[in-house]
Amino acid sequence: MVKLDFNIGDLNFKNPVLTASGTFGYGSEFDDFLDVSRLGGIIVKGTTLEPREGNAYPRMAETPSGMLNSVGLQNKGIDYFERNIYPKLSQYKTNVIVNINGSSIDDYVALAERINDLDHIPAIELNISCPNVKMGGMVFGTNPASTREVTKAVRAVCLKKLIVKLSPNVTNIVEFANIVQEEGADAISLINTLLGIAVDIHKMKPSLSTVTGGLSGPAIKPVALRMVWQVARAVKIPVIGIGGIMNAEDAIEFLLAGASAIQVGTASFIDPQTSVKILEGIESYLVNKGFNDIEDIIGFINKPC
Amino acid sequence: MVKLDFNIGDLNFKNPVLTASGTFGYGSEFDDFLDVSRLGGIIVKGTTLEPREGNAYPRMAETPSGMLNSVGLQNKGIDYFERNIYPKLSQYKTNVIVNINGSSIDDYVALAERINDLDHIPAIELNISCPNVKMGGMVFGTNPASTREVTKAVRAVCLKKLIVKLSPNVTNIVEFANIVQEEGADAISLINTLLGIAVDIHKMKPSLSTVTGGLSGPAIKPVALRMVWQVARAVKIPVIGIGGIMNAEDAIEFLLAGASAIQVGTASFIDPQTSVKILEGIESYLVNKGFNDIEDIIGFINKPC
Amino acid sequence: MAKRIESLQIIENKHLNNDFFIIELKGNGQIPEMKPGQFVQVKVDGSPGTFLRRPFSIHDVNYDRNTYKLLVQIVGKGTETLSKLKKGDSLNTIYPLGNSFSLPGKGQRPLLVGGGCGIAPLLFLGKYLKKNGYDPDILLGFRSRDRIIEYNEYIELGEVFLTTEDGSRGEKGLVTEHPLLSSSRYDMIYCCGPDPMMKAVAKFSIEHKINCEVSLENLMGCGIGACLCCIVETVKGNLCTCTDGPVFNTNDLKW
Amino acid sequence: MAKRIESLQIIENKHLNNDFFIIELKGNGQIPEMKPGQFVQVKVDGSPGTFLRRPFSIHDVNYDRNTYKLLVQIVGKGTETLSKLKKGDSLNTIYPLGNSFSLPGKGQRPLLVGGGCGIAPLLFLGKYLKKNGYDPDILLGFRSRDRIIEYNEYIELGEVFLTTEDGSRGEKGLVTEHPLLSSSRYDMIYCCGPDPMMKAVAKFSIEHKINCEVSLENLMGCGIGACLCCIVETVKGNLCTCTDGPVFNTNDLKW
Ligand SMILES: Cc1cc2nc3c(=O)[nH]c(=O)nc-3n(C[C@H](O)[C@H](O)[C@H](O)COP(=O)(O)OP(=O)(O)OC[C@H]3O[C@@H](n4cnc5c(N)ncnc54)[C@H](O)[C@@H]3O)c2cc1C
Ligand SMILES: Cc1cc2nc3c(=O)[nH]c(=O)nc-3n(C[C@H](O)[C@H](O)[C@H](O)COP(=O)(O)OP(=O)(O)OC[C@H]3O[C@@H](n4cnc5c(N)ncnc54)[C@H](O)[C@@H]3O)c2cc1C
Ligand SMILES: Cc1cc2nc3c(=O)[nH]c(=O)nc-3n(C[C@H](O)[C@H](O)[C@H](O)COP(=O)(O)O)c2cc1C
Ligand SMILES: Cc1cc2nc3c(=O)[nH]c(=O)nc-3n(C[C@H](O)[C@H](O)[C@H](O)COP(=O)(O)O)c2cc1C
Ligand code: FES
Ligand code: FES
Repeated sequence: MVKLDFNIGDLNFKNPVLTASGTFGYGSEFDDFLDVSRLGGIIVKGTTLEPREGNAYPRMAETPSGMLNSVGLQNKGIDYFERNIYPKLSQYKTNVIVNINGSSIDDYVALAERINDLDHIPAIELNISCPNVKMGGMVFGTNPASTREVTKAVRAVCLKKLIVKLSPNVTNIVEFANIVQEEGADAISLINTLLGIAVDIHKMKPSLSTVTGGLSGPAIKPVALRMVWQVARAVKIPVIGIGGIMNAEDAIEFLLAGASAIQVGTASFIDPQTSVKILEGIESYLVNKGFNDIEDIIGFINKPC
Repeated sequence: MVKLDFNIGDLNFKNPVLTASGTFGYGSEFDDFLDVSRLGGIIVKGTTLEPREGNAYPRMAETPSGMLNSVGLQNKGIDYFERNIYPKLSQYKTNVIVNINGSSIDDYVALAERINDLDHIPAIELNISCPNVKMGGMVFGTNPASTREVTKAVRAVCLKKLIVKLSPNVTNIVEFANIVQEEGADAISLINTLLGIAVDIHKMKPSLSTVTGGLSGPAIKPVALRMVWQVARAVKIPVIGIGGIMNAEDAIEFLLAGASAIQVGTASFIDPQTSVKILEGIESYLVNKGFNDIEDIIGFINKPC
Repeated sequence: MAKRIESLQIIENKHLNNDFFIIELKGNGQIPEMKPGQFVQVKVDGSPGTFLRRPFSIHDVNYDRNTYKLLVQIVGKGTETLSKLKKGDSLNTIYPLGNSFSLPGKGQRPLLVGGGCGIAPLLFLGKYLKKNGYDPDILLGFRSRDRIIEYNEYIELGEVFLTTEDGSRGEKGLVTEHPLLSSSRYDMIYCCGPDPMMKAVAKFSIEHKINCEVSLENLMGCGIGACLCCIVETVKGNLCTCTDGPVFNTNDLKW
Repeated sequence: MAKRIESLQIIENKHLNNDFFIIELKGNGQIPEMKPGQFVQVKVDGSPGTFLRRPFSIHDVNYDRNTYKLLVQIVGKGTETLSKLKKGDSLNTIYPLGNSFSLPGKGQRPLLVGGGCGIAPLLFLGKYLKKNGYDPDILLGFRSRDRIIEYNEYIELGEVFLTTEDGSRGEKGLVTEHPLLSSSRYDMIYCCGPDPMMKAVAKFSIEHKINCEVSLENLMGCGIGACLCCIVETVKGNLCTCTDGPVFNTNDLKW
């Protein structure tokens, strides 16, 4: 038996395969396809204080080896979440993490406080990197001072493990990673989507109603891997790698580059079973390579050879 | 007949299809496949004062819809260029532009001065965005102050048209565009490659000798389009779009987003005739859509509809 | 009705003309019960430009043969790649997805209106209506005589009325111009086709207070309610075409 | 010898075993003169993971039939996709690329050494040597008896010596362990195969002062000297495998 678990502080994850916010609904959308409880954890849909309708249609465009989305955090708000979704989520035997979003620091703080009360949510993912909302989102995550401020404020109230999700749309990702580590984040997840656009040349219009959207999928994998590698070498807290992970090989690239765990995003749209297949693939890789603890391969490419 | 030409200052380009530095050699590599003189212009290989051997092998990795390279500006230096390559280049009946690179501002200035003497080179492309050299390169292009300094210094001596090529690895591309415009650039080209990595999970090593490399190809198109769109709305000088352009449809996306011209990069590796096919494709598009001047579609997606 | 993901064997790929083809897929185990209006998400292999799955309505189901069919129009790279699949090839599908058409009230008269690849869900629906004791009339629009497909299949379900844009067969014009519509003999209209057609039919239905269901197309990221990309604005807010639809009552749409 | 880019028709795709196949391509117009050691860059359609072209040596040329062949080993997605191509399909190729093997001096005795897909360029080379009046001996290494391919083709060119790793045919071991090599009967060795094999042969040649040319493999971005990705370190500095090679004299390599 290969040892696959990892910890964020004293919070144990049975394996390093999580699912990325906004791409796995609330888990139940996938119940027909896999046993969600097998996963290391799931990060549920981006949640806000008030309900949000998100952006106008069209919100999606296909691009080479990727997609753009500008969903814009459509969700029913924390009240609805607590009443109608949380009870179902509590059934899963895995770490259920809520991705929180706000237009102001007060929003983030209020959400973190609300989640303090939810026993079955052991951690929050602070999303300061959503490119698809006018207020908040990426505005926080691309400015060092705001990143510090929001992380500090949330840390001050948050009784759960705090994961901060970074935006890749910055010059120096390590600067942001250091800031959130300094302000007490328990882990860092990255990357969120790259800001991109697509143009419909027949209609001569942007493909998305919002013009810009977030690029996800295999297209962004090399950039995601680079940032994970940079951040993992710089910080002491665990790093969760995200970006274009379609299969076990991709996931292993992230582990070798320094990620302690990974999140499966867009891939779940194409094959809803991707996450469990990755879990199995990582296990066979370790067996084949003769490792019995996943820890042994984390950041392996940094070892002198 | 559709009007396809455009100007950078008083320098006329017969059409908007150029080839990107480092992907089209010195043109002659493509003589067997197309008539280079049909193109609007070619930007030749990145050139430095002294000869450079570039980075160690391996320097290339394939990624989803793209490739990473860490060639690192291998070239024989400006002396060799002037003696052995320039004479051949002068035969082409198109604008031949030299992409200049340095480790210091003095290098850039010296190169610009050398090129002042070359009658058949009407413009230089100032590359402050190469991610594959330790000194100079992207270090200039990701720091606003250095960007200003190097542009100012080169502008002061450069008698040719000055195109500045921006790095996409920044938080706010518009800031850099504004700086180079303020310092007297005649045009802006973007994007250079995105910094990325790939990992060989069998060898458990980075795929490139340098670990990080530059990501090019269709994978980066949405990001390139977004930056071109942002910059074209912000500046008055012409913008040349680069990034993942594989065919006429892609090129037209850039024109609609605000680029006055485009450069074909990685695509030339896969089909050396891509550039002329794009030229023909743009022409048919304009005819089909009933435009008789390419000018009419530049930045079209910004028009209120 | 649990959703499943399966690689199914193609037992036939029949080309109807240059634009349309029908793929018949055989279930691995027993295929599940499916409802008219539901769709499948197909993975297109070997088409580098086709990153996401492609949605297609369930065109026909044969529980005895343990097969179901997709009627596909070639409109881009994905559908073109699918058109080249051969008997024996396999196709990875997620199915059955989405809601379904509702039955008319007791004794009510249904009309099916379709055009282009919009006729796809109507065959399955027509058969379902017949099985449940209804006598649907069918109004189909095509560009011209030689574009008519599946006529023989529909004629078995009820009376078929045709329009062609060039008048080469049936009434000349669009389906919405066919006198049948204004005859207002119907209590329930089911429509699937290009957006402008559905909007025109919806307008007509609302004006004449006829119940009307349309099957909407949309860009789909996932097909299972996870991405929220496929929204349609309704009086109940933004709903997902893939889970709240693809079938919508026109009263709920903001058309 | 101008390079060209052409979509060529496949007139045969012959599978030798699970790993190797030979594609024969027919020229559109008259195929140009090609030289042994040269290669082609093939565009692999329908394989999303295969973004760049793939290089393959010219295995055989038949100017009368106006065709040339590629011998391909399935090692990844690109080659697997190629393996499925059928007679009548077309394949976009850029060719002929690179330099070529040089002829031995007058009266010199050549030996060809190959293993794995490295035997690909040696057939064309062997024929070329014969045509030019040389009598090559041929030493081929395989994993085992049932992995031996193209034996009948090589036997026509000269005496063939075999090694298998498991000893099931010919000498047991690697080609470099074959007594033939140390017999030092040869004035010129041509070698193509896995890197360790070429390095071993190169070492032997240098020690015995035998002229030796190897055909190198490399990751190629373009195949035409434009990208500078395919460098090999030589005593003359970084050279491109695609234009300065793929054939190199081992004296020039930093092995
Ligand atoms: C619920 C549903 C049921 C459908 N049923 C059928 C059916 O039974 N038969 C049939 O032929 N078609 C059906 N469609 C439409 C079909 O999904 C698209 O024609 C197909 O996805 C186009 O793929 P492509 O790669 O060939 O086209 P692309 O090259 O991707 O695009 C070509 C054109 O099709 C449009 N398009 C692309 N993707 C989609 C998409 N996911 N949805 C709608 N339009 C798209 C593009 O805007 C473009 O104009 C259905 C769509 C939906 C949402
Ligand atoms: C000049 C030259 C001549 C060649 N001649 C032949 C030949 O005649 N027959 C033959 O079977 N093979 C030949 N090769 C090797 C052949 O190009 C690779 O096997 C092929 O590109 C692998 O493609 P893939 O998509 O199947 O593999 P991938 O899935 O891309 O990779 C599988 C493995 O192949 C290696 N590989 C990938 N691309 C290349 C590449 N461009 N060059 C070398 N290795 C690569 C990878 O490192 C990996 O280990 C030649 C290579 C060169 C450079
Ligand atoms: C449709 C869609 C919706 C998303 N919504 C959210 C969200 O609400 N919160 C968040 O932090 N990230 C969101 N993301 C980003 C993903 O969690 C992930 O960071 C990104 O897609 C990169 O991973 P991938 O390439 O594997 O998809 C969303 C991504 C997609 C495609
Ligand atoms: C192999 C390779 C070498 C390159 N060398 C240079 C260079 O010397 N100078 C430069 O400004 N850009 C260089 N580039 C960047 C390209 O000019 C272009 O900006 C980038 O590849 C994005 O365009 P593409 O996606 O169309 O390739 C190089 C790119 C590649 C792939
Ligand atoms: S397609 Fe993803 S929610 Fe409907
Ligand atoms: S492969 Fe591009 S230079 Fe050799």
